[in-house]
Amino acid sequence: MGDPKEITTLQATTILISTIIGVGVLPLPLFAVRAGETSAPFVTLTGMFLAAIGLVFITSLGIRHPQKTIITYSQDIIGKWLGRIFSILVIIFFLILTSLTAREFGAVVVTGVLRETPLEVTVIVMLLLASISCRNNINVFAYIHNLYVPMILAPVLIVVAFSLKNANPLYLRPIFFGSDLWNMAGGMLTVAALFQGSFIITMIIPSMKSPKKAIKASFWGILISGGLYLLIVIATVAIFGPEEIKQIFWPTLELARTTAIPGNILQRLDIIFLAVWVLAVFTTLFSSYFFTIHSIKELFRLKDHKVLSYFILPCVFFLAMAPQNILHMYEIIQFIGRIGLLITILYPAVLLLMDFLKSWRRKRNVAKSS
Amino acid sequence: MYIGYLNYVIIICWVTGGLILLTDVKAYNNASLKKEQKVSKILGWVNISIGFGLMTADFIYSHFMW
Amino acid sequence: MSLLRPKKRTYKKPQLLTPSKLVHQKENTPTSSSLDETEQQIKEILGNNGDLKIKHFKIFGSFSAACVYFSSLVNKDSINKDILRPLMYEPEHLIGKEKPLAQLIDIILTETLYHGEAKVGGCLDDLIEFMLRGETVIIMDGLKEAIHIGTRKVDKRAIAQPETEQVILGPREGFIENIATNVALLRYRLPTPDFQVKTMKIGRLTKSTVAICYLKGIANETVIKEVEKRLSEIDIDAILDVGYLEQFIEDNPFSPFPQTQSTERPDKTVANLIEGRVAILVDGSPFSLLVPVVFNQFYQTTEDYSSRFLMGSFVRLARILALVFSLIFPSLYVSLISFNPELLPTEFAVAVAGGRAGVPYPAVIEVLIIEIAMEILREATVRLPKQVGGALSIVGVLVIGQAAVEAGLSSPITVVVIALTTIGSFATPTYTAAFALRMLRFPIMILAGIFGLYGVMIGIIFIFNHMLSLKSFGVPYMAPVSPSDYQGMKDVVIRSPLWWMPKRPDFLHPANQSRLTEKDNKVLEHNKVGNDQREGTSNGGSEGDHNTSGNNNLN
Amino acid sequence: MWQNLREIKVAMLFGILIPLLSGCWDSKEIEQRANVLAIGVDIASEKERKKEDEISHLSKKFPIPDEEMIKVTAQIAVPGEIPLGPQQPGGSAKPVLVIEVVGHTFEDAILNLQQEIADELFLGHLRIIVLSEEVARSGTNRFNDFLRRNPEIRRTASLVISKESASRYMKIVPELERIPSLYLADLVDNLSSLGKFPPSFIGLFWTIYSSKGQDPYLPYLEIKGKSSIQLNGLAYFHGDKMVGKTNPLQIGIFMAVRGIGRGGYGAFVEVPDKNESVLVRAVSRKTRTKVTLKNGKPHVSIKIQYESEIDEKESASIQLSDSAILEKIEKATSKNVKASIEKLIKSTQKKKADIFGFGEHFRGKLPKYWNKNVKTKEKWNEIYQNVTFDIKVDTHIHRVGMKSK
Repeated sequence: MGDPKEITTLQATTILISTIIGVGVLPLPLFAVRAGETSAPFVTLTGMFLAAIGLVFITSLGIRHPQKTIITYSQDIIGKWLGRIFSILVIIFFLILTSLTAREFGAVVVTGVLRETPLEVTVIVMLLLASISCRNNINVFAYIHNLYVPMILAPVLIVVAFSLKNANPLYLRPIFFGSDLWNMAGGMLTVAALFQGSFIITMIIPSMKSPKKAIKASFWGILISGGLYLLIVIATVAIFGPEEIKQIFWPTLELARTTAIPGNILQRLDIIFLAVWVLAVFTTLFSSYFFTIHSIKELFRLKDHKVLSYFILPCVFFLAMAPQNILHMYEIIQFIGRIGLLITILYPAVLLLMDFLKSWRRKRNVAKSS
Repeated sequence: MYIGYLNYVIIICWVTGGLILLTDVKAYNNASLKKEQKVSKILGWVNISIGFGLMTADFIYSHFMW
Repeated sequence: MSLLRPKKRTYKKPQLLTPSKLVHQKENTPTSSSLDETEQQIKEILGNNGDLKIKHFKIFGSFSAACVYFSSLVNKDSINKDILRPLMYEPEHLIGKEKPLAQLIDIILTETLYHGEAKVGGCLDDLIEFMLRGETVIIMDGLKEAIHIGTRKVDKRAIAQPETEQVILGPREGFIENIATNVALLRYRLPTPDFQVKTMKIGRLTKSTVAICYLKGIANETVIKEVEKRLSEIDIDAILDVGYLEQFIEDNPFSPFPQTQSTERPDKTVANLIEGRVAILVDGSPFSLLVPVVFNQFYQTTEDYSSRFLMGSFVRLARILALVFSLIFPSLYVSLISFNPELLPTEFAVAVAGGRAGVPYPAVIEVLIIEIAMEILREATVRLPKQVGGALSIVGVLVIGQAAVEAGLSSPITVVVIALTTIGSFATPTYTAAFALRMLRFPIMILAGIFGLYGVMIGIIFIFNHMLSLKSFGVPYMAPVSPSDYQGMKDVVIRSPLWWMPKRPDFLHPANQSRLTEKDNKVLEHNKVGNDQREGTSNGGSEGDHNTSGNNNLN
Repeated sequence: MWQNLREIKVAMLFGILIPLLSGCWDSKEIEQRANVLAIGVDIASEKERKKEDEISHLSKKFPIPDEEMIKVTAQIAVPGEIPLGPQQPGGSAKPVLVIEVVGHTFEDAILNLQQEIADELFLGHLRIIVLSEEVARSGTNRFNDFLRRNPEIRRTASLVISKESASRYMKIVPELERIPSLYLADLVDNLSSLGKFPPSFIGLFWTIYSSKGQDPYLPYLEIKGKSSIQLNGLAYFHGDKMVGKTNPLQIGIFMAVRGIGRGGYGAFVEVPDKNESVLVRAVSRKTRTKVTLKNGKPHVSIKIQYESEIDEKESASIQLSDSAILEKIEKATSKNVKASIEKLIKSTQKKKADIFGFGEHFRGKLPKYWNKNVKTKEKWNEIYQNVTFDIKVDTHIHRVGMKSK
């Protein structure tokens, strides 16, 4: 069932954007402000840069092995067994990431909108949606992302644009070093962890029409999603001020609550925002779910991933329900996020280095023999 | 440990296992992917048996150890 | 899905010797040279039919022959004047010439018969089939071969305005049941050798003629091959309408969305052929089936293109809005009323609460009841004769609506919402697509009843994902929106001016992409300049080579 | 063919799961919700305290002392009485229901309220919260927690301070609108679009309250006559406690210092040497606030540019025919404004209420000074008392109306 290589650069970009933008949008300003006070935008920017560096690593790795995903080429680079062990780590990490995304989503819905609905039900519905959608091939995966990206970007931009009326630029000053450096560095890591979805590019490259252009896709992907994150942080900080943000779980949602569309068509934007945000969460969840089953498929050299999409559902659900409450959940999310950075940035960096060394040695051998 | 959601897990295990056995096994057979068919059969039964395992564990826990 | 597949049962078939079996037995047996014997054989097979006519006569007064035909299927005038008369009266130029029996057929075909569709056939089963299609067979004593002449004449409807796809601007022609007329309607719009029609016969009993029409050099070859392949795999007793074929060749029969488009309009068919699609016609059906399709063409009409671009775009926007309305309006209402009343302006919310105060059911149930009533009403109105239909709709809408509100069965706003939804679903030009969305409205409503806006969102995502996973003959269903295609996007939400779309949409993978040529655009410019000059240029823009070929036959 | 069966599978999946989803947990019809449109909060009187029932806690076992009890008056829309569409005359029944309950905290009171109402209370349409001055002076913080946790509450709801007891506002029947609380809410909402009050809603109140370098302010209402309500000044806070109020004209001054562009107030200005006055109305303003350290002491220089309009003159003796007189009026206006600003700032300094947000300027523009010397809100309030000011006002009269003299 070899799918035709049909993913265009545009589709790859949209996949990156919609994968990155997810549940993280809601608590992002809180994380950034906790770390950097008024320089939250700066923290976001540095986090974005860190993520971009990691993305450059995996993209260039992918371009060097345009037929394979990280699961298969890691076995070429660091040996079969070592590669498999690390691949399993990657898979487990994304499994956890998937379940945490679903859980975080459920938590927001249950706290904010459907207060009587059991958490389990909201999470199950979302997971079902993702797992059923995952039974399509990778081209449909790309189409889905392609369609939803504008729908995700538009409402956020609208909310930000309408909210700026109440902004107070004083809250954004001082721009740099509003907090101590150590704190800011931690925040940078947390923000960078929000970009972990970009790891999906390793799965996309082998299915791209022209894998060489992946670097362009990565650049635009991180620029647009990072830009949106930055915009959200700037808007929330300018409107609420750092002190108020610290008191709010989901400042972005609060931003939508404070914003009213002129003309009083709808009294409140927050519900609409939440409804559209379901899309953003779905795409993120869909990506990590797809990545998980696709990687398992690659690891066990199966030809099709369909069966896995149902198989891992109970496991994901079980993990999603593990955190006790919101506070516990966010602690776990931050912890897993930091660990994830090792997997999504450090591990590819090492792989890239070894790959370079190998090819350099090979070249030298070739030069010697000739 | 908070296990109020265990019944959901059990039901999901059954449902997914059943779905795999009902749909994927047949589908892989039609597409003549022998290895996949075998794997899907195993995975389906694994899920169903996990469901039963959890149910008995839950039953034992709630009736005898609680 | 072994559960759903019926198990094959084997039982003994009763052996009844039907005429078709007799024909089958006679397959490839040449007709006997004896006239009586052949006649006997024909009578054995078709003798029960009252409309079978066998007329004996003598060709040129000397060779005994018989003319066999179904009186209900043939043009009797033609038989009398064009066949019997020249055969019975020996023409002048033949008088006195030697006419050996062996050359008789040759003489008849080349020198005597006035009819254009005369052929020689030898096998009995063939002859019978020809007769069943309305041809006249002439058997001659002493000859193994027979002549069959196309004299078919079946009454057909006049070409009229299509009932299902009305337009304000544009041609008024619609297909009729006769496939020859339908192909003629297409060919008259496409006088190019590239327009090709392949025919095949499908249906064991009906033996319906199926025509695959396409433009060679524009339509994608693989699509044509795929269409032929899927059609040739059909083995069914009867094809009565193009809809029968549709169910066999579509990619996903379980999807609520139509994956082929059927249209009654020749101009629409031609427009689609020119975009690179393939049209399938069936004898006996006034519809043509277009493949491959994408979703956006279901809300496009030919009128969009024949009207000016602002008008076309505006109307199309309204139609898209109606489409969205018909899908989610009731469920939005339900979720606003029972889940998030804080979204409504306070004054309105308080008023709505007042309106609903007497209604005993939750909003979901209320909306579902009214919706189902509306569906029944709609179906009833379609089936009723025109004279009664008007009365029924008045009764349905006015009386039931008013009475339901007054009886406290529903709130006035619900009636407004449902009415808007129903009207919205009528604004979609394609019946099948509108139907898909009408059906999907119900699951979304139920989801809205369970989860509110969140449920609506889930439903929409589910529908979108399904649509994105659909393919129609290899073309993604949501193209050109996703996977996005710049050329195609110009014709999705708005209908761009024709000169903005110099290329055919890429998602159909047409073999030839260019729609406008460089030269034509220049002619356009030239015309506009000519407007300014007003005088002096006697032949401003008319110098284009459109008319220089000289063949201005308007017949 | 085989992949086409997916839809059936999906349908089956949902079919199996439907027993799981047995219910519409959150579904609550709009008419089954008791829409609370407005809430008034007072300190409960001795008599009212007795009415408390043991609903959320057993009596005498609550850590908060009895004196702190509050009385909540809620205005609830009565569904049947507010007709859909154009109003028919002669609806004599009251469109809203006013209920009073007492409780220790806001949530406590709301729980008590729920006990008296059949339908579930719904706060999604809560448009205005009226706090009596008494309550505001004792601190608003204990209401905020409930209001912020509850996702139904609109962040754009209005919060106002009343001179009289808040319950009176709930009972007022205004002539202009059928639903009293909507009239009240519209009145407050329109204040800022008319330039009568800086933007003020509950979310903004919280934002200002939690930021370190400023103190919140709220509109201060007073009942005039039988049923008319008047904006009678600006209540300013020190922390969460109301500490004072201005007179209405000072609101304009406050808006000028705060840098809110839209002008709305007019004031009589005495024309120099004429002993007559004209009404000069501010159309728009532009403010620049500069913060510096003078000898280590915080210093603020404010520069305000007014664009004004003469609306009315008092008597015929003043001729508005040449621009010289306008210049004089401009100067006089500037002088008046400057004096008023100084007076207003003085009074807030005395109460340690930095409603102008100078602290934010220091925090944003002089972070080193702030981090070294201030850091906390309390510290800033202390420092604010001794901040020195340098005020410059510039008035430009651009329009005099349709009359030429």
